[in-house]
Amino acid sequence: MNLLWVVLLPLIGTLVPLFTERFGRNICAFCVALLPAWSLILVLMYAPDIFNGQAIRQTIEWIPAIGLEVSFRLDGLSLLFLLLILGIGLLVILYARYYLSLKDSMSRFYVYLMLFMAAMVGIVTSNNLIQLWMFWELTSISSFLLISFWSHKSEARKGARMALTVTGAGGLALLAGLLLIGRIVGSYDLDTVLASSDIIHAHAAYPVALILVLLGAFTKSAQFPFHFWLPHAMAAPTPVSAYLHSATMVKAGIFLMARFYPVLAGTDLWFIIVSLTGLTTLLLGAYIALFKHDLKGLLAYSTISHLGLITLLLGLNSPLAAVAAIFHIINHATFKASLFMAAGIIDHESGSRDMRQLNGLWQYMPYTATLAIVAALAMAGVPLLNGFLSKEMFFAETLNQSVLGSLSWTIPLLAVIGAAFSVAYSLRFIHDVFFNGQPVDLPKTPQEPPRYVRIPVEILVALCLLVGIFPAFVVGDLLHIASFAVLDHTVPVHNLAIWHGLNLPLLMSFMAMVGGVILYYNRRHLFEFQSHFDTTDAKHIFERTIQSLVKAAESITNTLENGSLQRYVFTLLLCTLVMGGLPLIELTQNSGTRASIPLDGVTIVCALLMIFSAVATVIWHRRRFLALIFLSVVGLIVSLTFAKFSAPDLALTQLSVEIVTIILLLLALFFLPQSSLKESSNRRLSVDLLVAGLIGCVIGTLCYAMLTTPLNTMSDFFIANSKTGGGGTNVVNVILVDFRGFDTLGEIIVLGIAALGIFKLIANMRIAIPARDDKGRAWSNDPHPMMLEVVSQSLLPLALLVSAYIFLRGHNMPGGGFIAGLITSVAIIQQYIAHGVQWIKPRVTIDYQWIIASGILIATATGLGSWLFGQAFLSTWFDYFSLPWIGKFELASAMLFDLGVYLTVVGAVMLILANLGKLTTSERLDIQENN
Amino acid sequence: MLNIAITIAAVLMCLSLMLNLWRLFKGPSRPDRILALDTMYINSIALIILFGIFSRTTLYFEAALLIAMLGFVSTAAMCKYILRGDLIE
Amino acid sequence: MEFWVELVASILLVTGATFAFIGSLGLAKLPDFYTRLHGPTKATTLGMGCLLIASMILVTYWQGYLSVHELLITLFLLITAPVTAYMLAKTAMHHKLQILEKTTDKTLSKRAAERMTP
Amino acid sequence: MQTKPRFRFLPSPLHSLLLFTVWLLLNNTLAPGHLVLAAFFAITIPLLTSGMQDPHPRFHRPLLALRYVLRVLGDIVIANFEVAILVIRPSKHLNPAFVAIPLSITHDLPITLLASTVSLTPGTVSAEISEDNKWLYVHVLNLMDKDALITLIKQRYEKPLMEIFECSI
Amino acid sequence: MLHLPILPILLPMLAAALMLLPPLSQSITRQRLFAVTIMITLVIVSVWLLLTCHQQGTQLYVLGGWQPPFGIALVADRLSALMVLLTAILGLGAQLYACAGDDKEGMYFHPLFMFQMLGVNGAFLTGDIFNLFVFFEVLLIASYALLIHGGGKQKTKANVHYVILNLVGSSIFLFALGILYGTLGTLNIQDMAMKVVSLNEQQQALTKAGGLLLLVVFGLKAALLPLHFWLPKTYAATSAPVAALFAIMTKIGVYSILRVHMTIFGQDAGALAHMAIPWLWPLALLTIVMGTIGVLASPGLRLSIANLVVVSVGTLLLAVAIQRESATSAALYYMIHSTFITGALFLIADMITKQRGKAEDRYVIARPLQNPKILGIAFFIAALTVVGMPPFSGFVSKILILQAANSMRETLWVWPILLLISLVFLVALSRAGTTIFWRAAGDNTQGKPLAPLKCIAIALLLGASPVLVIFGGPITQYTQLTAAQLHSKAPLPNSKLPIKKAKEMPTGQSHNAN
Amino acid sequence: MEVIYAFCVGLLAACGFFLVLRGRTFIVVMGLTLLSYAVNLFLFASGRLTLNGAAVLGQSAQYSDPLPQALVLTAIVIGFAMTAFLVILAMRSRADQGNDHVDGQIPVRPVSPSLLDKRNG
Ligand code: NA
Ligand code: NA
Repeated sequence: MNLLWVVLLPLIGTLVPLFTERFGRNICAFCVALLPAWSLILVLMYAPDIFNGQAIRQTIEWIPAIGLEVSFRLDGLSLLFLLLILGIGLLVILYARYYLSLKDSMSRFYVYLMLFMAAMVGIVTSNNLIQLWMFWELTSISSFLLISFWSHKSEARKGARMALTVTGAGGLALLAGLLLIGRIVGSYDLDTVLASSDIIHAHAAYPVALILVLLGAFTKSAQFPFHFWLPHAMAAPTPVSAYLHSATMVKAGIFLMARFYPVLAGTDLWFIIVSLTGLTTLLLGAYIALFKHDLKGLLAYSTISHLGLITLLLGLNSPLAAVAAIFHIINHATFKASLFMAAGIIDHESGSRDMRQLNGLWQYMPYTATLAIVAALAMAGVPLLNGFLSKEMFFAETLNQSVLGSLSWTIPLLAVIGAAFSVAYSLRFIHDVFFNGQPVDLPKTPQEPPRYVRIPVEILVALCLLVGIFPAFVVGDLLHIASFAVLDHTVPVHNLAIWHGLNLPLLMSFMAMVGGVILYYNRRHLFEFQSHFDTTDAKHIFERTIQSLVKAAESITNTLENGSLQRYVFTLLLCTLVMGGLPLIELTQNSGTRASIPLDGVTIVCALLMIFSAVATVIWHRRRFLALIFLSVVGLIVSLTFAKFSAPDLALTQLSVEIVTIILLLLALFFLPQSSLKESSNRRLSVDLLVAGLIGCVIGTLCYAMLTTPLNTMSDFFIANSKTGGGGTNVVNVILVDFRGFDTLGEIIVLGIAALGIFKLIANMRIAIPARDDKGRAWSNDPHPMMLEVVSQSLLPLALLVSAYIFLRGHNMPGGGFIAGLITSVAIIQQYIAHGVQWIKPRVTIDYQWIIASGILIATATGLGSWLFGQAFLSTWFDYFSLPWIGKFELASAMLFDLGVYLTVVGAVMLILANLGKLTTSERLDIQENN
Repeated sequence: MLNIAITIAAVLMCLSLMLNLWRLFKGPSRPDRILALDTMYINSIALIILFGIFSRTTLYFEAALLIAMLGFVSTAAMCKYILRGDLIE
Repeated sequence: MEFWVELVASILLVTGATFAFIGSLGLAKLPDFYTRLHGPTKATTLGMGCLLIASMILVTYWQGYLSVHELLITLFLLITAPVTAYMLAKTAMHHKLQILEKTTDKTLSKRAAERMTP
Repeated sequence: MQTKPRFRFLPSPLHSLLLFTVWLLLNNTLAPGHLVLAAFFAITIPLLTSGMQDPHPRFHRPLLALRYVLRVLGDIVIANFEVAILVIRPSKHLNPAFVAIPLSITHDLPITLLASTVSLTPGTVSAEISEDNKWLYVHVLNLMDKDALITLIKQRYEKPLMEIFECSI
Repeated sequence: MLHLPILPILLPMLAAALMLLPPLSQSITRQRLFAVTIMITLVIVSVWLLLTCHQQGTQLYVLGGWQPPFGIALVADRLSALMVLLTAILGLGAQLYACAGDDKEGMYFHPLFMFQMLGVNGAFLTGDIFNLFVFFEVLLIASYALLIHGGGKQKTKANVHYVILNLVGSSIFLFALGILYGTLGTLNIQDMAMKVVSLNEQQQALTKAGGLLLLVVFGLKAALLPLHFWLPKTYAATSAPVAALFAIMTKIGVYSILRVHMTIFGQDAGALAHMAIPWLWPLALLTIVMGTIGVLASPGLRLSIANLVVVSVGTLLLAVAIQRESATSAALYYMIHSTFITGALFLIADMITKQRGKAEDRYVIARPLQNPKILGIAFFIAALTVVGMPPFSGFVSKILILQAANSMRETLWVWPILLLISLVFLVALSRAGTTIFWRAAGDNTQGKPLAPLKCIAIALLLGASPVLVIFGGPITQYTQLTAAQLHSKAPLPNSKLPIKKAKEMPTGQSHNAN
Repeated sequence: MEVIYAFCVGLLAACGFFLVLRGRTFIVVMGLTLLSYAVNLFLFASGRLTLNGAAVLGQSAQYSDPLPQALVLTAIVIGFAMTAFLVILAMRSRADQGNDHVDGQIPVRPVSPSLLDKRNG
């Protein structure tokens, strides 16, 4: 047998409703109940071992990296909680079967409920801190789903969200706390942790860990000041309230405190925080409960109050108080669950939960009323009922503490006052609902509910009575083993009996009773007194806080991310300036030891040309065509620079790219405004100028420092192996097609993709075509000047020949596929310019897209060819052949690769430029300039 | 002697380039500027040829050839732009 | 031998550069666009021709085989220069650029701009 | 007008010859391998581009054409000197003019050749051709005698071109 | 398979080219079938590669047979294999989703998608820094083109910003590469790591500038504050499958930071060791904060998710900045988790958007969804994962990072921030979810069935989350080994394919551009 | 020589960056083009400057570093592809949004009187 199944069965149970709903509600509910029942039987089968003082463990390794194991442990405390969770859970399943209306999706409800049940079972059986936390969070999630079950109601959504937020926040704190404990102990194993109380107490991080864990517990258990979510969670269907808010979820926090009692309790810090929180919650809950007109609201605050009571008991650092706390856990679960169920029946049968409407229901549903009254009396702590017993233990323990030093006597007093209020609201529950005249404007005439829906209430009320009358017999052993687990195997002597003799606690009980009755009879004055206070609902505060958070976030985002690209680029440039500039400050001298090249006049003139043109581009940037002309001068000088410094291939490439770029820019400029007004303020211009200038200084300094430092590179390798290994004498070209052919492959792919992307951009583009130029002049009426046509036509074969020449010599001399491709493209584009699209259309039928694809394929296939010879991708091959008459010649696979490059370039450039031409239509319209 | 000739030629070409630049700045019309640019292209060819002679290499011949071919395309494109706006129609 | 080669080449170089310079000078100093057009389109052809022939001679001499590919550049320039001039003139007339006052038959440019008979 | 090429694989022999020569020029060689390559390109490129070529009038009298070319080259040299002097002299001596020259040739190619020649030779730039291909507008840098210029152009350049292309007489 | 390391690059390359040619180019159906086949193959290949790298150690693939550092080498170690697998699965999900109809909204979707895969895989696999640049450009240009898929003003506008910023970024990249080559004289990343130790003071300053400029570039791609501005609107504007695929894009920036600043400027880099870390710490924290504020401020779901991407980048880099092996391992786990989940979220958001009429994805009252159940479950799972709630992968990664922040200082910074953002996400996503799914007006009777392909795609990506938890043991083990590999400095392994016999360099005359 | 080279690179970069900071797409494109010139020259400079040393075997006595040249070639091509895309994107942006501002809308700011004068005059 396997402990795992205790958790797994309810977990599997989440799937059951999905498959059984179609067979009707009864079968569905029955099947859903089967698995937890089975799980309960398993637990009961373990019970004898537990009662013998054993703890059962089971561990499976899971994620060691975070210390997460599948690890379960069953001890007395777990057993107690398992009985509550599974037992009351089964009752709730039965109750919900009749409670849910036909409109409600039963399967959904049961899925959530089973998920919740599994999570609770997981919490109480976890033997690993992380796993415990996992289940802890699962309860928050499933309770969110349950509370929001009627998601069409605004209060359900808001209540659920609030519960999730508060308990979720607590869960995060708990995680931190548990991780901290794990770090202190060095293990996340609960057994290990529970055995390390000394280490934990002594550790400097103990207070932090304690506070974090308590935050988790307090939020879950609705302790002040985190109590406000619980009343709003009453928007949930009543079975949910009966289960979550009486017996289980809110008890998870209590369980947590009990579980870690051995290692966290026993210090002054624990004492002060826990007991005072508990006390405050106890009083506050009890006080507010009295004023709630909503039946479930009253019960919710009552729950808060009772949870405060349990917390207070746990906080007292006395073993007997802990036993009392555990006892009250059981008692509260039974009477509160039955009260919620009774409230649900009343709501269901009368259509209202408002005690101002509900009156005199005794006449309509006497049987239910009896059950509810017994349970309410248990809540009030009337003798012979279970509530009395634990409350008396509580009173006894309040007398045994010294929380507030010499003011400690106030605690029993406050406890009595709290108890009195609890008696008062219990009285109100009984009197205001079942007696107190006749109902007021009820939507339905109340009547007794169906037989089966009462069964859970009956069982629970019976338990209240049984425990109340035969406490030792019914729960004595259970209480003992649970305390055994909490108190680290040393349970103090306690006596579960109705009668302990005439003593102070009994007197306190009596005073509470009397006080409660007095309070209730004077309730009108109290109500009036309370109405003077501004009762701001926590919900509104919560919602408003969230709202203002969102507002603040919005204003921050809108200020920073204002959608202005100029700002983004500016930020980028600032980063560049800082990152590039800071290291330069460390640079003590810019110039290195490398000998510099003497300056000559031609260089100076070219530099001047470049400088003037670059500056002119900037100055006249708003007169775009003019700027473009200056830009092309810069490009020309750049090519000349490459030629000057021994890079003929670069010069050729730069030149051809330059021309294609100019054509492209001209093509685009036609569709764009020809000039723009001054937009930037002078301040902005000068700031931009400053930043750009500074970056320019940084770049220039870096460049100068680099140029003057000697460098050892790997280039000798290329020069040494270009001919012998790559079969070419133009080292640059051999690098491109061989040593670093992969770069080139990537580069032509970039070109190809750009072309495809551009084609994609052009498709369906609706752009207005200017009917006149920027000065308002009509366009010339001669679209294809004759001379240009004739000369362009005759230049085409020549250009193709030149490109073939450049292509073929590329491997050994400056040139290559890329430049050849550009020349071919320019030659074809020239035909487009001279003749127009209409003329070309019938003459060039090939799809440029195919050329791109085949170019890439040829280049790739060349690379793949080497696989046949057991070589890596792109390994080249070349050899020299000799034919009679023609002589010796070389064949190299790199040429084929270069052919791929050539084709891709031609295809891409043509796809880009030729399609731009197709944008124009025959008519040209005047367009509205939008700026 | 050759070096002197090259120097003289280079000086003249530099002066030409500066004159072209001057016309480029002065304008006043767009055709003027295009014409200046075109002349600049051609003067660059001269500069490259001189550089080739000076360095005794033919490696830069293609660059000159390319300027001759492509400079024309660029000038024609700019003129077409002024005339029709749309280069390819 | 070397002297004569150098001499011829030097003369050609200086001549070529001078013509190119004069072309640019004309571009800079002539009074209106149409007159400026004459400078570069013509002067450069001869200027470039001389430079290229000088290059041909020198390369042939240095490398020991006939180097004639420079002719190709000349060929390109000869083919393209008139078209460039034509396109530029067309643009100028289209933009109705100011024509020097003393130009004879100024009005013809308007007819020309519309490609009509005079 | 030539509508169909005489040889399927050699649509324009003259073009092919030009390409053949240019290839050898480019490579500065007469090596057998390059001759083969030159022939290859001379055949393939015109085939590839034949779709992109408008039909042109048939070319005749190659010798006359050669003479024409040489004459133009000579004129270019002279033109350059003349223009050089005009440029250097103060511009008040200039006497610019627009001149319309009536054309006798009709086809695009010969007209283009004529216009190019005019642009390349003494002090004249072809500025425009009328839409009906009947007038060539010329800008003259320094006009002496309008009629003399028209006659010169028609006699010295247009006539040989007409003969070379054997058109419309 | 000797050529295994290059297959993740070659497969999409060939596929993309073939899809541009007939017969594939003519029919979208054929393209879909072909593309999905290729993607599945890619997943298989990636798994194979990962297993190979895991069992046999780092794989070196020397392109062209040239011994590194002279030739370009692909280096498939645990990290790159992991990233490639991640990309493949994410890609498959996005592609399946697109095949349900989004691919028809513009041209060339499938070829471009393949090109994008090629670029991403190349960036992950290459061991050469310039080649990295090339693949960056491949993936960027493909992303530019994909970004406008489907058309529309918003896309164009976002794309203009994205393209311009990235072009400036690419320029800076090249400046940085120039500096690095100009001082180190090599491009191979491993070789750079060797040479960086023996620099003189002047070269060190230069190299530092280069390295920091690379940080700017990668920070831009990764959307590190203050370079994150472009991301939210771009991701929110683009079409769903593309946005899903983009979940990997920021990770490439992070990956590159890992490569450059752990391999080259790692602990053995002498004076330049860890030079990025002082910057990374505050910036990563600020990124998280800004992203979180963005999540809170987002008026719609897609923008929220885009801001989540920003946060995930910050979180990742925070873990990277901790510089401990356990932290790097945590970062890697987080990377896997966040990639899948943001991918899935974008797809879910798209389905939601398309069912809400004019309200689109905004958090306003709108007509009810047609398929609230499936979408609700999907969104719920995704939200839980993002918030870091069990039982989904978010909590594992959160705990991993929390545990890795070991020192006092780290704990004080990392814990509050990570826990608080979880809370903010909880608030924001519960608001989002309740509004979208529950605040409905009117009815939406035309309940169309969901496209099965879309559901499969979402299930695939979302399913990764539980898988990451269930197999958390082996996966974290793998990330730990990966982190160990990253932190140790191992020489390149030998190539399995023949290396060309290179001519010896003239001894003693090493090229000196002096 | 190195001084003037570095100066030009810095100047081109500064001009490029300045134009990239402007608000209209076409101007940004021109800025990026200038920037790419600076980048290419910078990358080229990483192999140091060499006169008469083209890396063509048998053509020079001492060779310049060929590797940066190959890198610059790749960078030029990629730069071209990127510029082309951006240019067309700029057109698309104009077509879609009716203006050529990088943000898709003209920022609203009070027009100063002097600007109005200029516009009218
Ligand atoms: Na009442
Ligand atoms: Na003339």
